[in-house]
Amino acid sequence: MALVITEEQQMLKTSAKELLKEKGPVAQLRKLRDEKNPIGFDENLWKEMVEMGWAGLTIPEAYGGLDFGYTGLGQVLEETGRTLTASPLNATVLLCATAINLGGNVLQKERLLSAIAEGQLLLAFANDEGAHHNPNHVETTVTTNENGTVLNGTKTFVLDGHVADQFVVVAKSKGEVGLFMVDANAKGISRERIIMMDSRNVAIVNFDNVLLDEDAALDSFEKGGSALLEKTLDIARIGLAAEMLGGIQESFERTLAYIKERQQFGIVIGVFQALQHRMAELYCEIELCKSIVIKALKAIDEDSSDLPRLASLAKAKLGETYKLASNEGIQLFGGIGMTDDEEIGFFLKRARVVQQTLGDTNFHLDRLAKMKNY
Amino acid sequence: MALVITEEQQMLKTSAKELLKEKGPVAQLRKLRDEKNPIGFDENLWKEMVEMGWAGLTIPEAYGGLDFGYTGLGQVLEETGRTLTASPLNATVLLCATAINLGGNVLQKERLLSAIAEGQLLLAFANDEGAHHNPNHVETTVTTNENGTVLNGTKTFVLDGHVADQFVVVAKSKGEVGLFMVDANAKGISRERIIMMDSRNVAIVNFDNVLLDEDAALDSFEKGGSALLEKTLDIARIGLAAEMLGGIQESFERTLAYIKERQQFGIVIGVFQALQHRMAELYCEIELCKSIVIKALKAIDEDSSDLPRLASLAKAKLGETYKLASNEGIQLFGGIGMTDDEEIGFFLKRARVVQQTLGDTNFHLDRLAKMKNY
Amino acid sequence: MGNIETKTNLDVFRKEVRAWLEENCPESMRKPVKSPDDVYWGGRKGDFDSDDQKVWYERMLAKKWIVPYWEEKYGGGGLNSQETKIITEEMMRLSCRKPLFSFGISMLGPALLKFASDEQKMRFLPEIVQAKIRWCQGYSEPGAGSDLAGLQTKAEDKGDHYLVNGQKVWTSYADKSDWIFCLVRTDFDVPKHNGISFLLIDMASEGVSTRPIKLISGKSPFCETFLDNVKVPKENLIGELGQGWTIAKYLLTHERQMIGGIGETRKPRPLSAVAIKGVGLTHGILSDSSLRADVAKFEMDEAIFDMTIERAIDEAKAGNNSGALSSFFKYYGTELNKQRYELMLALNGYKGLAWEGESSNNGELARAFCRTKGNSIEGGTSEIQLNIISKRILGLPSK
Amino acid sequence: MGNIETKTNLDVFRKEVRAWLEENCPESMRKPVKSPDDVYWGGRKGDFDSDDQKVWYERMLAKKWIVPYWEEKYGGGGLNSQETKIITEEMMRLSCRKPLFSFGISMLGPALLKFASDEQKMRFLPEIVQAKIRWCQGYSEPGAGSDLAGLQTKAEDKGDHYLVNGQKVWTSYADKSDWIFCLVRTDFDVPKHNGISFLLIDMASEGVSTRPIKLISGKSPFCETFLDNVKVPKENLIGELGQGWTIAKYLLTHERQMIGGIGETRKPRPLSAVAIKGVGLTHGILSDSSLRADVAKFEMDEAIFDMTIERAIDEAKAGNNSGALSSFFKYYGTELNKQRYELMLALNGYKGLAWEGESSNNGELARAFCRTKGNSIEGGTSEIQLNIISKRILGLPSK
Repeated sequence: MALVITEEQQMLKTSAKELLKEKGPVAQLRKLRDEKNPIGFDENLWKEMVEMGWAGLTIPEAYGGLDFGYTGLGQVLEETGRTLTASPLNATVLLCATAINLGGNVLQKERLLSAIAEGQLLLAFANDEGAHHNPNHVETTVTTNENGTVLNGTKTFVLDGHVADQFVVVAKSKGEVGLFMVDANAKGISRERIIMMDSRNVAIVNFDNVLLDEDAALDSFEKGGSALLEKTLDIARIGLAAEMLGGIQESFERTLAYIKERQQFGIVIGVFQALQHRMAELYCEIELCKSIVIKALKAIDEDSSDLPRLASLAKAKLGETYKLASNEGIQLFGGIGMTDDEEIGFFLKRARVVQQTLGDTNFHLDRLAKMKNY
Repeated sequence: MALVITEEQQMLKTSAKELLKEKGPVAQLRKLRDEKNPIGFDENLWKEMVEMGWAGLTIPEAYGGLDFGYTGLGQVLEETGRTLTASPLNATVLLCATAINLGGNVLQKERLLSAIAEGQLLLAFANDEGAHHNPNHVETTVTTNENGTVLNGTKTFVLDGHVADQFVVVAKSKGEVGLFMVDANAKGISRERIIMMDSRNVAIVNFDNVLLDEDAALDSFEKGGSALLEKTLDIARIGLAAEMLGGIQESFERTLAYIKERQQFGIVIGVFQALQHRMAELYCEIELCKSIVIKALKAIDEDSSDLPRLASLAKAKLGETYKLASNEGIQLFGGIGMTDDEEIGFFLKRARVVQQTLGDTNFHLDRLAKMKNY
Repeated sequence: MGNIETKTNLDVFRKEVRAWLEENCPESMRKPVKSPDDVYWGGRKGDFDSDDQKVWYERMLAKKWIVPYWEEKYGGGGLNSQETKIITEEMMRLSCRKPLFSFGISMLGPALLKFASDEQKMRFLPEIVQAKIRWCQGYSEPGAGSDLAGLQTKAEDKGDHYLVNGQKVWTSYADKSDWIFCLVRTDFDVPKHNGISFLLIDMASEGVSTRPIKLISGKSPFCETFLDNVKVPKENLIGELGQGWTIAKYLLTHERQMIGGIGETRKPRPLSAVAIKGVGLTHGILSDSSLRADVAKFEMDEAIFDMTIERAIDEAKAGNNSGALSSFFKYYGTELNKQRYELMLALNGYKGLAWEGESSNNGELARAFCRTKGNSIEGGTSEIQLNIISKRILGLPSK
Repeated sequence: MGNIETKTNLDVFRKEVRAWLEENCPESMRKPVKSPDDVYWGGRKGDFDSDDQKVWYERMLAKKWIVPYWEEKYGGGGLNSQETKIITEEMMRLSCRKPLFSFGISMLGPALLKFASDEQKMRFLPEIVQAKIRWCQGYSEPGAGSDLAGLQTKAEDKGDHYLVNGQKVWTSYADKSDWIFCLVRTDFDVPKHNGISFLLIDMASEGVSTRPIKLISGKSPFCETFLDNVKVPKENLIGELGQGWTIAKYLLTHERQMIGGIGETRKPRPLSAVAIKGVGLTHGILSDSSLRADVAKFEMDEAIFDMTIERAIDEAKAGNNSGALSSFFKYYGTELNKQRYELMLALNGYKGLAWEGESSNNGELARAFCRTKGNSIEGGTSEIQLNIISKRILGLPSK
């Protein structure tokens, strides 16, 4: 596989850039934040995204999608990273549609995937139970009692959990990890919305004896529930890395443009060699980021067995570089960068939240070390 | 305790600087190296050091020393770090005299300490048994058989082990760690000299059923052998940190002087801001180094219970900074720095060897973490 | 009087201070300060938040310990530096809050004492102690940033007064302050450092207005301050005409030490404790080995930085003065603090990322994290400090 | 001929190459190279170390695969880049050593092909392939360092020849070489980049002498080369008079890619394997948690750097060219290699620090470690590469 995108993927990227620049810029996130928007994203923009096919990019044609692949979705996510556009792409499309497509049976796919592709369904992926990403630590249970099959447990940091129509819940059934579809309006569910630093939303969701449908389990993945969870997460980590790549490049380019125009002591500060070298070093790190993101995206589409390693490399490297890029951004913008009026601070905030989402750099370095038995 | 040296300590430091500059400069180490000197240090210079009282700086007056304290010895060691002077100060005075003074009985002290103070005795401290500093991993044993009490085991990285008259050997006797005086010419001892990267010497010493004197054990430390070992090592680590401080400052000052005179593109390279900021950052680290060294040296003289923490802080921080300073030295000297003719490379080499001696930065960060139960 | 006698007297003094504080400092004034809004700042617009706050301020005022080391005629206690230190130490020991938070004491006072006329000192210093006037600082200007000397606010000589026009930015709490001490340009024809003067302006004057600046933390501790044809009496000039830069530099050195850590009294919670709570242990070792390494490295640098403050004080006592050290403390202290908060975020995981809601105390950690990013910008950026170290300490040449 | 047909032909070619190599490459020529002394360099002074070395070189020469991609008239194989790549890949697969190590092939050849006259090509290229002449590079001068264009070695026009005077430094293996390709100043009156020319000099000429430079590794791969009234025939000038800088830049780009990693064939042992062996595991985790974090971080960067080489090749194929990228590869690749050796030392502990003696293979690791420090200096320092990235890629201004 060549580590370049195809012409078609480039066209998709260009159209994403144009739409998001016009209708989903950073100013829009600021507006959603300031008006304390109860949904947390722009429903009209989401409709346009759906019309452009983004909700179904990775969904097979048989279920109403475009079957365009994750490398394509990655291009769109990269652009949402540049504009910091909040949308259901991460939770509904990247996480949940992936899980359903990998692990659902034909009926589930027919029911759910086409609704997703049409923008009729918002989903949320409920996995973590503590303050840190730790997918294998699952105390939520699915058990059978006199009423039927019930779900019990509490999930933290559920992206879009406050608006989701349904949840994909990771729970243990007879000691085995499995994924279960749960109607968000079912009896026994309570959810608390939490507005995060990056003005996105998560929810803490409590499941108290929630009765599950008979066909709730996504249990058609050949290697079992635990493998389904891991593969879903790895794909989503790579998608997030693509988003991060957009944010990193945008921060970097804004900072670069700023130091080319900002005057101090009668000259633009971009002439100072100490700043030049820091920017050049950051440039190098970004070159590495581009490589791992395209490599990992292609690996999803080629169903590579190397996916876990590539996913951890991507999330680890992009997390580290986003931190560096956003810190340099604030520092080089100086006092202006510290004000809420200037947008560079939004990237700092997104960098810290997306760093923690699905495992931070430390988590993935640890995972990489374990893969190599050390 | 004020974190400054006294006038007397300053005088000692000044006289050390003068003597070493004249008689023990880097050129002398080069000479010892090039002539493949069988001893590895200059015996005449050692005699002068002894005459100046350095061998007895930390030895009580009752045993022929000056009882001047470790803060004083630290000043001398710092100066040997500037000139990279090889001498028995590290092995004989810093390590072994300390162990004997702390753990020996009156007879042992009378016998050994005065001989050390007079420069009549060279000692070597034999502790580690593997490729990494790991003082608690001791497989060398002292056992009793029909012939008497015998020592068995192999020690690595024994500083000055090839020329020592006696060893202080760390061994287990009845499961407990203890320190034992062993005549280097006793039957059953074989030693292999190894010339290290920094042109100093260590030896691998093998003890094969070596018969010990009755009064071999240094067992008069009130808290026992394991505590004696730890305290001896902590004191020696701080002494090494003092030596490292000298090397760090010398590398830094030589590099600073060089970039003030070296011309490239028609100007001295010291005007380049990227280099200035790196030098300024290094300067800051060196300020921290000075603080921990003086703090830790004074803690020895005040018999502080905080010694283990301070020793690890000192060795960890100085190790990290010496690495940085010596790397910046080579890089900023450029091609010239890569040649054996230029002396800056000697600091690079010493930095790497002294880093490993008695525990590198990682070892001590780990120890610090364990002290705080994490 | 010999050394021993002095020491005995100081011991007696310490006992008296301790006893007095224990009796007079209300219990609630011994609790940690939660935010800058939680303390008494005085001034025309300022009021006490609680009876205890009022009692504590008034008792300390009566005792003349608001600024113990100023002369009594200025409202101080007339105490020497050893006695002052004892009061500070004993207050720290009991966790007593400062009775009055005041830029007048910490930032303007030193300039007045060194550069003002006797008349000016008598006029302004007692009002500071009496908390009648709350002061703010007007140095920075929009677009000037690190290039402080490039400031453009001008003060024209109109005979009996200066006519001031311009704009200041980053004035802390300007919206709550009564007077502002300003750097203004009084001469455009001389090299830029030389044409600057130090002027005190009553913010009740016609033409003065302020607008809060919202920071990335969501809070607004700073303002923009607009000066539009403001008439300032000539007797409000401090020092000589054109001496403003000298005065400002003198004060900036004070400020840098404050920001960099010298003068800090409250110790934050050890990071290792946060780590153990936030991440947990496996086989007695922090479960995340990268974080463990980072925390250990941070705690090393933090501990040794504290020793370096200690050493600098001892060196100063021993007469080994080194001026540009304040740049080192400012640089290293602020970079360390930023690192601390990066680690705090990493250790707290999702919990540290909440921005609103009670469970996170309205995003306390996330907002504090954002605020730390300004540490290495305000009071001279890290880059400026490194430049100063390069030039003044290391003697590296400019082009 | 369509794509499919070509691909089939290439598959056939690959099979042939593989079969031929398997049959013709002696077993000992498939072992890793231990040091630069362990390979065949050719030249007047060079000899084969072993029969296998000789057989291998001669077979490859007869097969015209010493430089497969040069035209046959120059002694090459006349093959295209796809075929050449197949030969390289198959040689790597079998771990075949290069039959001839030659700066003539890697560093001079590209310049001759692009800038030399037909006559010059016919004269010099075949001798390179035939290993008759060993070449070295004479760019750097004492004191010049990164300021290559400031060179002072002068070549005066004496009618039928140039008279060359000056001194070169960092000439690799000059003491073992036959000819040197040099940058010399032919005009002192024009801006410094413009007065430089590219000259080939027979080192057997009167007035040429060399002296090895001992490095901190204790080895002497480089020399100083003295040029003292050396007469050089005018036909030895490559390209136009004054075109030397252009030629040198063209070659430096090649060289940077070599040093930075592109073109490297041998993969070092994974650092994690060294770590497990050197430090050991506790509960399945590397016993030293700081080192574990460092190793994981290094392996991350190393793996992604390799992917970046892969991506650059793919981008180039797709026509997305970016010229200054060679500076990125040179900078990042050399810094990574230095890091690798820092970690190797840390992981090997005392064992890695020995300088002499058999057990350490005469200090192999310690000396290699020392040698890596030069990576970020030779071929343009890291600082120069960062300058180039700043200016050419990022478009940051000079003063």
